[in-house]
Amino acid sequence: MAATPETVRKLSALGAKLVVESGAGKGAGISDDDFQAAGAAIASADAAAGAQIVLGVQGPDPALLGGAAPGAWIVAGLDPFGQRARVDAYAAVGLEALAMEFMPRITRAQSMDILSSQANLSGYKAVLVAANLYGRAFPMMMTAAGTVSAAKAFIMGVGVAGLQAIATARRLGAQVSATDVRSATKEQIQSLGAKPIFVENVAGIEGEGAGGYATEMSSEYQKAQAELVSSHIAKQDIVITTALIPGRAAPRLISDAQIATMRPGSVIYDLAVAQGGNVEGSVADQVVERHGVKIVGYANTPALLPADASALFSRNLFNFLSAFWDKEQGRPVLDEEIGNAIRLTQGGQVVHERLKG
Amino acid sequence: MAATPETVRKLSALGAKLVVESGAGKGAGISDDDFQAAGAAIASADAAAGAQIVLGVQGPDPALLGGAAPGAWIVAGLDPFGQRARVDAYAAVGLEALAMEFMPRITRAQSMDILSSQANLSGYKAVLVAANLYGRAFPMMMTAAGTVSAAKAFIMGVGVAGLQAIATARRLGAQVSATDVRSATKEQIQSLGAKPIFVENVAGIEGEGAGGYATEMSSEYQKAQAELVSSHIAKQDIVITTALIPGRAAPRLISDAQIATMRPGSVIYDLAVAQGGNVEGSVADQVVERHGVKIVGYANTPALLPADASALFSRNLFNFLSAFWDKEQGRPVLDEEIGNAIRLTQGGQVVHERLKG
Amino acid sequence: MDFISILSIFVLACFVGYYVVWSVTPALHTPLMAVTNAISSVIIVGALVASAAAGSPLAKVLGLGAVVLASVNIFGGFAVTQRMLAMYKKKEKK
Amino acid sequence: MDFISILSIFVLACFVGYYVVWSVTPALHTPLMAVTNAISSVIIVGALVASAAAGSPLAKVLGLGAVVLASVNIFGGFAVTQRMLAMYKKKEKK
Amino acid sequence: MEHASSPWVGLAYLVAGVLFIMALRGLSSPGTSRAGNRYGMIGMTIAVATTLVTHSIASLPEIAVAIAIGGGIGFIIARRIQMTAMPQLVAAFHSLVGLAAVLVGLAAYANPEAFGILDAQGLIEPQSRVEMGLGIAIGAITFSGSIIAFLKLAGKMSGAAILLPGRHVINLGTLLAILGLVGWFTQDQSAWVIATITALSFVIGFLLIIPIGGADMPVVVSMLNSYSGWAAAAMGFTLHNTAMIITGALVGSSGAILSYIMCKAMNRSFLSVIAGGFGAEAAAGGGAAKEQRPWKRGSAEDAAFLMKEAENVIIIPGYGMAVSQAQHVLREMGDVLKANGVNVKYAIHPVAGRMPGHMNVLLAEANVPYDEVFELEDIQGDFAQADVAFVIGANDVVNPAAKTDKSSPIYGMPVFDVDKAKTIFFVKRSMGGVGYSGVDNDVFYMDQTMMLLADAKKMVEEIVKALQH
Amino acid sequence: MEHASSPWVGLAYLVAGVLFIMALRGLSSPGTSRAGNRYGMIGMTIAVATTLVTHSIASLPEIAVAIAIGGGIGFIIARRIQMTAMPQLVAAFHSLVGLAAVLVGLAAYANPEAFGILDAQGLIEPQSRVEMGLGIAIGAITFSGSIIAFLKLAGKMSGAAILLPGRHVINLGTLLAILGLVGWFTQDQSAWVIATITALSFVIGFLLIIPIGGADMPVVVSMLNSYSGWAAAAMGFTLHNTAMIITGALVGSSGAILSYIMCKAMNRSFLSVIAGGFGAEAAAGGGAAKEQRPWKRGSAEDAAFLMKEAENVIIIPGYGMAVSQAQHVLREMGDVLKANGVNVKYAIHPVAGRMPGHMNVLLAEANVPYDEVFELEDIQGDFAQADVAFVIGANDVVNPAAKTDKSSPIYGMPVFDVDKAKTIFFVKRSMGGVGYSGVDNDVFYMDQTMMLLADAKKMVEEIVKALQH
Ligand SMILES: NC(=O)c1ccc[n+]([C@@H]2O[C@H](COP(=O)([O-])OP(=O)(O)OC[C@H]3O[C@@H](n4cnc5c(N)ncnc54)[C@H](OP(=O)(O)O)[C@@H]3O)[C@@H](O)[C@H]2O)c1
Ligand SMILES: NC(=O)c1ccc[n+]([C@@H]2O[C@H](COP(=O)([O-])OP(=O)(O)OC[C@H]3O[C@@H](n4cnc5c(N)ncnc54)[C@H](OP(=O)(O)O)[C@@H]3O)[C@@H](O)[C@H]2O)c1
Ligand SMILES: NC(=O)c1ccc[n+]([C@@H]2O[C@H](COP(=O)([O-])OP(=O)(O)OC[C@H]3O[C@@H](n4cnc5c(N)ncnc54)[C@H](O)[C@@H]3O)[C@@H](O)[C@H]2O)c1
Ligand SMILES: NC(=O)c1ccc[n+]([C@@H]2O[C@H](COP(=O)([O-])OP(=O)(O)OC[C@H]3O[C@@H](n4cnc5c(N)ncnc54)[C@H](O)[C@@H]3O)[C@@H](O)[C@H]2O)c1
Repeated sequence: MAATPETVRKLSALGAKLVVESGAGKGAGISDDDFQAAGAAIASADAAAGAQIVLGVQGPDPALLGGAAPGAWIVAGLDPFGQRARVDAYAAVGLEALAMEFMPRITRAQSMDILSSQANLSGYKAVLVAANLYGRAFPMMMTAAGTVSAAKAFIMGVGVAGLQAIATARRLGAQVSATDVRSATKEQIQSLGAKPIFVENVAGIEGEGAGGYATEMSSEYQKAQAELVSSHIAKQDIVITTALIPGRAAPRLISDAQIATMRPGSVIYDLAVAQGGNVEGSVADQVVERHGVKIVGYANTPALLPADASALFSRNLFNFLSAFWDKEQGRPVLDEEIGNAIRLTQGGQVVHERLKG
Repeated sequence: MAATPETVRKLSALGAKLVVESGAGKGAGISDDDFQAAGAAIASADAAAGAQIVLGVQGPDPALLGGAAPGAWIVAGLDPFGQRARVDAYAAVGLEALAMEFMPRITRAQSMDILSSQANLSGYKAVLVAANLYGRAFPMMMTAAGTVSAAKAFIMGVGVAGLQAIATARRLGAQVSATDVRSATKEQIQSLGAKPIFVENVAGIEGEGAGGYATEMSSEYQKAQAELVSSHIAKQDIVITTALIPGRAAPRLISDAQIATMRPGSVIYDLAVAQGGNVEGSVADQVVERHGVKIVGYANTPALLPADASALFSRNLFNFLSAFWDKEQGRPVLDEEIGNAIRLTQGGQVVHERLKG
Repeated sequence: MDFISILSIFVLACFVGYYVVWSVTPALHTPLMAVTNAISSVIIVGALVASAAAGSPLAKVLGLGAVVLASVNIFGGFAVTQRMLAMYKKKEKK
Repeated sequence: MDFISILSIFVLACFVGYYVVWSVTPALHTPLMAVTNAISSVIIVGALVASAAAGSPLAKVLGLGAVVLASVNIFGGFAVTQRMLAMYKKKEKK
Repeated sequence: MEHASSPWVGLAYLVAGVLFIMALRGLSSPGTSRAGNRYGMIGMTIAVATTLVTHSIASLPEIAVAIAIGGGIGFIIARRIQMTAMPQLVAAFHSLVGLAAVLVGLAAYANPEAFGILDAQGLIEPQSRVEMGLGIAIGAITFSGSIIAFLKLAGKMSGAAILLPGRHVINLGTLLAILGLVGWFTQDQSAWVIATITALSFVIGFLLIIPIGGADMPVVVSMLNSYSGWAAAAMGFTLHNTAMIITGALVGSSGAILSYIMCKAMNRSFLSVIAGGFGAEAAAGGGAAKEQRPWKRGSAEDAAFLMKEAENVIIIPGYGMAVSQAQHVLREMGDVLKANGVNVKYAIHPVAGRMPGHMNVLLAEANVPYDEVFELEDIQGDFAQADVAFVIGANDVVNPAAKTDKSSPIYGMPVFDVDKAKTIFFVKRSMGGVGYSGVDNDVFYMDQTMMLLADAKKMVEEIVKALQH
Repeated sequence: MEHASSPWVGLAYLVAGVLFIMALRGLSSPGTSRAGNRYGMIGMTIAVATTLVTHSIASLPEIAVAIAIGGGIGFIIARRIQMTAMPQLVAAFHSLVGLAAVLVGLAAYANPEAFGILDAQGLIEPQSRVEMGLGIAIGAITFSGSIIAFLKLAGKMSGAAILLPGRHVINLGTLLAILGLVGWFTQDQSAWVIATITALSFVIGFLLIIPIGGADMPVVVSMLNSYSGWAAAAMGFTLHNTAMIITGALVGSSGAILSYIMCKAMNRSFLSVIAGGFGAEAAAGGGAAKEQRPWKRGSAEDAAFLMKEAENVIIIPGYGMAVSQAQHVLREMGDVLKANGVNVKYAIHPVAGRMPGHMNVLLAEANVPYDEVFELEDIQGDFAQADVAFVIGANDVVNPAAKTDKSSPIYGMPVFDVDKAKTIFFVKRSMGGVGYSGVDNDVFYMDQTMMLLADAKKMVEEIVKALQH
């Protein structure tokens, strides 16, 4: 959901007129009436006719956008690398496509950062799903019938999703450890009361890295990491992987052989499955079992929390539009820093650096 | 699972010979090999031939027990009220049926109490399942994209399951309130950091009640309770009901009208569904939706945590057998207090007080 | 008054001074200094003796000068302390 | 030694006594009592004066008696304190 | 006296006085206590040596013998005495100081010249007469009072408060009579006056302490301690001796303060205790349980002190910890102890609390590391090595009746062997409160148990505060 | 002097001394401080009145005028002065005491008879000469030292440490010369000796304080305070006056201890500060940031004191709180404050910490009630009413550069208006450390900000300890 009644109301207050696709709010528990009450008109899917800005979660089918004003904005998570054809189609019909996932990681853009807001929910949900699939309880319980020992959870990749996964697993009483390639995350892991597991003898990425993102690691590092993980993973009951490298395939962190060393009944949740997966054998949108270990691979984990995911996503879009809203023109006007970072197409051309190269 | 490799080993140490049904451990992630390694023989389902003690989770089909020694024990959760016919059948073939759920709530029997050990797991799992079905996150999160407020969870019936549900919901960051008819639970609720919601002007059950169990309440109390719940429940996102009255149908705590006042997307988990349900419209082993509210009604919630449920259940049985084990006779011998409490049939007769009346 | 008595008094007073201040709240450091300053103007006793005595006019003048200085201190010190302490008055609830 | 000096010394010593003990750990109450007991046997000084003086044999006998009693206290008091304190010795790690 | 001697003598006495101050100072914290004791010894040596040097040493042999006898006795008693008999020993020692003060006073009366207190007429100076009279009176009160305290503490006399009828009138009358006689003494230095003062004082000391119950005896002993100081100070005035004045005042005031502190720690009214014979109902002991079995009350400071000095501390939490939500501050206590090098473990009973895993939830919430949390079988053996078992809000799970008493409702439940620990601290709100099973607990009344009666959270907060001193 | 007068005079001076003790005692805690000040006034009145009564009151008019002039000036200054100018005022006052001591000493030299210090030969008693010499010297040092301190504190002289070459030699030489002259003075009471002592002492006071940096001035003032006490005590010895001796010793020792305490609180070496001219590099101020902008360091006690007295406290946690895992003890601090009637709120910035909801997880873990936790929009308005903003481990989220400095990497982020609070406490480990965005923060250098530099958990533990005193 790219808009909720709340953001509809706020956008209207800015002076915008809104049209919402009929039935759009169903998954998140919002009815068409709610939207109308908030001031939006309801229309069928091809109602983009004449729209100056089209908001979406993912990029809408270019075919549906025929009626949009020339130069109109498409604001959504466009998956530019995965859906290159669609981007080209937007360019072809003269639309200006703005990829929200390219929002730069600068302070003032934090409130528009859909990656952060959705990754946060993914981290929480991944742990819940894993806990639900796991045949034992997470917390330690010393009871008259004997002791249930605490589940051991291991979080690989400590970005936004990983941190929230750590926090959630700790809340549920698991013994949590975590690893990453960026050295700054060590302290962050400890700041949530979990135990960092780090490659010691080979240098990782010092500090926060460029824009807070990781890069691909040296093969030496990869080898050291694999060894470390091998020895650690055999003792884990729950593993959540979140490692991503922007613009590339997700790094492979867990091999089938390593999975075989785990206790049957353990659960692995691969949050990177849509980018190729961190785990050997993980399949998008399926729970597969390998050596008695369940491997979960939902491609769109935030969608499992539809209400919050919509609320935060739509708030991101609203924050974006309102931050650049120009009262006189009655529409938003981008500045250079952010405009260049997220604009994929303009004037019939693909204009983004990373897509042209 | 009424036995795990661990308890098999311990029972063998006492001098018992054990036979395990082939494939019995599958659900809990235990293979036949594991059992064999622990010292048990593996046989097909009708292998009770000659057994002196038959352990089970639920009462086995009397047809399978043809070969058991006369006067042999059936030790399991027998559901005597629900499965009366089966009990009679045990009596008919001359078996001695021992219902573990009738274990008295006395201190020394705590380690044999299957109701406690399983209820504990139910409470934990109910919250997890509800959290998973809920479209939002439980904990409060103040983020750049806006604030996710904490889910409000309400636990009705604060026995063993209710307390664990409170603890688990609090762990996940929900705002938790709870109610019961027994006044002693007020302090117990607070001891877990949650908020007690109690009927104030009509007397409930003072203290711990007989044996720690509740009885049916006066209609005056029920009315007061319904009012209180009505005003409270409309603000709740998650409701877990656990109220039971031993030997009777579960009290009806939530009506359909009350459900209608709840926010769409809320989740109710009825842990009493097998005993008739606390919630109007809950259906055993189904998730039904009423007024946009999901009502979960798994009849056997502990089975959703097969590994721990088996471990604790089998430990209960082991504690029971070993507490009464008589070395000389090479078999357990019951004392009067506990024997009379749990023995349903003996010498071809149904002998239990509560079944005879 | 023999020297030993005086010395005893001196030594004991040092102990008292040590203990009295040992547990003072840091926020009271400045008022405390102002008060001790005022108190140390007890030197005015000597100044009075000098000013009161006949005999040496020089001593008298010196004494009177000392009286003025010490008085500034006494009045100023106590008054300023009072002002500072008034700041801590507001919350009497405890 | 005039009375005022003695009085001053007395008063100041009272203050010191007050402060010294104010913050004592409860676990040290008994040793503290034993030590103060030993110390208060300083009355032996009076006893010695009485025993040393010629003149009154009665005073001498009384004095010697007092010396014996005070000595019991002095030696007993310090020794017993030492024993008690030895209990707290074991952990020197801090 | 002094008038005849060099300033060095005065200085020596001053130094002795200062050393005594430093002795008490040292004794106020464990780290410096041994040094404090040593200062005391040095001070005493200086005082004695100075006196001997400045007085005719004709009588040296007798004096030496007297010191040897007294010192020998004192030393042997100190070596032999059992640690548990400390309180009565201290009381007994006090009685000696009191008696010594009386003897010195009488000696001064018998030989005023030696003390340099004769005036021009060859009479004792009036001021000295007052000092002498007060010194003897206080000494005598100290003596007889300490004897009673000794008898009560040693169990040779009923610890119960003995309340004579009309005691208020008697006591007040006697005290006034003593003061009156001291006044009279300034006019008439006949022997009968001083003799009557002495006799009456012995009696009043006895009367004042008799009505005080055994539980308050420690306070009384400290108060008598204070009296012995005042007696020494009075003699010091007579002798114009700095060491005696300083020491007397020091002991007098510190003793008084100490009794006050002790009263506060025990929640007793200071006035009603010292007024003893005057205070009325105050005498009902705080140390006797409703069951009339004796038990000991501890303070947060006691717990802090003993745990800080311990090697191994085992914490046994129960339902009461949960009720008072003490888990966070308990963890903090553990942290402070660990920082002090103490080995801290948590012992979790399978049925502690009111739900399976109750303690685990709360300890996890408070971030107690899982590896410090032990289940029953794993920690049962550790109690024998534990210096302190800290039972907080648990009750049934440490009740030995479960092992021994077949008729008990909890018979057959495994329980922690807390009684094997050197010291047990038991935190609960009152002696009346019981656990889930509603039965009394023998652990309360064990020798090594100290009851910490308060809300668990408050008590642990106090302990943490005390630990950080 | 006294020899001529009745014992009542001595008693009056003793009473004055005791009142001064009680004055200082009162000043050691806020509750009793006003009473303490009053004791001081009464004591001073008694001392002055006694002196006037016992001396020939021929000169009363002059004296009255002198007191009136001095008193008037003092009173007016005290009324008019700005609260922020307190430290320099106290320093200025000290200089007056020092000068008064010098004048009294010189007067005693000029008219020894009036002071009763003539011996049989009509010369000044040697002991008194030493006392007089020391009194004058200390007084002079106090005077010139305080003048420098005043100038530095008032900003009329560079606060920087001024290090003369060879100052060690010069200082030591001068001090030795003064001591030598005092010795010489016992043999030769010529005017030149006393004059030289006075002059040299003025110089050395100046030399000793000049090399001490502005940040250490409070310690210096307290030390000078102590000196003024010693000067008064020295005069007291000369006059055999109990009030002066007690007071002098009291002020002297308490001043010294106070400086010591202040040094400890500031983490400075006591020796290097008082040795001033001797201590070498110590002079590099702890109060000057690496950026050379001035900032104030606070102590846990300051924070405890001000928060206890506050109505509204807003706590702003950030990543540093998470790193040091201070959430539990922070909640405890909040509890103690609430128990003291303080209104406590937590302000959570949307991006505080390193993940969305970072602070929420930790505060929930520590059982901070949800209704005390506020998001930015809801609490922004409350800062204007807040007495204290307690920033713990946050940095970027309170940085005003986000509002004003377009070039800042955090420009455009909404931040808390902590600068609207009356007092800001800022907990972080060092002045060097920066937040995520790596930029400096103007809040550090604001007038109402006190930096609490320590690990967040340790600092809050200290504060809790201080709160419970
Ligand atoms: N774990 C389970 O699943 C479960 C379930 C049901 C029953 N039980 C039963 O519960 C009992 C558990 O034993 P336990 O040792 O944990 O607890 P307990 O025996 O019930 O004792 C609780 C103790 O805590 C004290 N207390 C209560 N509130 C307090 C407060 N605020 N501050 C300080 N002390 C407080 C009580 O004394 P005061 O009142 O004097 O303060 C009492 O001594 C066993 O008998 C067990 O059979 C357990
Ligand atoms: N919330 C999110 O999702 C998220 C994600 C990524 C980045 N960020 C960024 O993170 C920043 C968050 O701001 P913030 O105010 O929470 O933190 P911050 O600006 O990073 O500042 C942290 C402060 O804590 C201090 N500190 C660190 N460890 C400490 C310890 N053990 N004890 C005491 N102080 C300690 C540091 O100073 P010393 O080193 O001197 O102690 C520093 O001043 C923002 O810039 C935000 O954009 C947020
Ligand atoms: N300042 C801002 O505005 C802002 C906003 C949001 C996030 N951030 C920061 O950006 C950073 C990245 O966050 P993200 O969640 O988007 O990252 P991401 O989703 O791109 O990657 C997830 C994590 O995987 C890790 N990773 C990559 N390769 C790995 C490997 N081989 N092994 C182990 N781990 C590997 C990365 O280091 C990263 O921590 C974080 O530090 C976050 O705090 C900053
Ligand atoms: N001492 C022991 O050995 C021991 C062992 C286990 C449990 N217990 C105690 O036994 C008691 C019962 O535990 P349980 O979980 O088996 O109970 P249960 O499963 O029988 O019932 C669950 C809860 O529902 C409550 N309830 C019943 N009717 C209700 C109504 N109309 N409204 C609201 N609540 C209602 C009951 O009071 C009970 O708390 C608990 O107090 C538990 O602590 C004791």
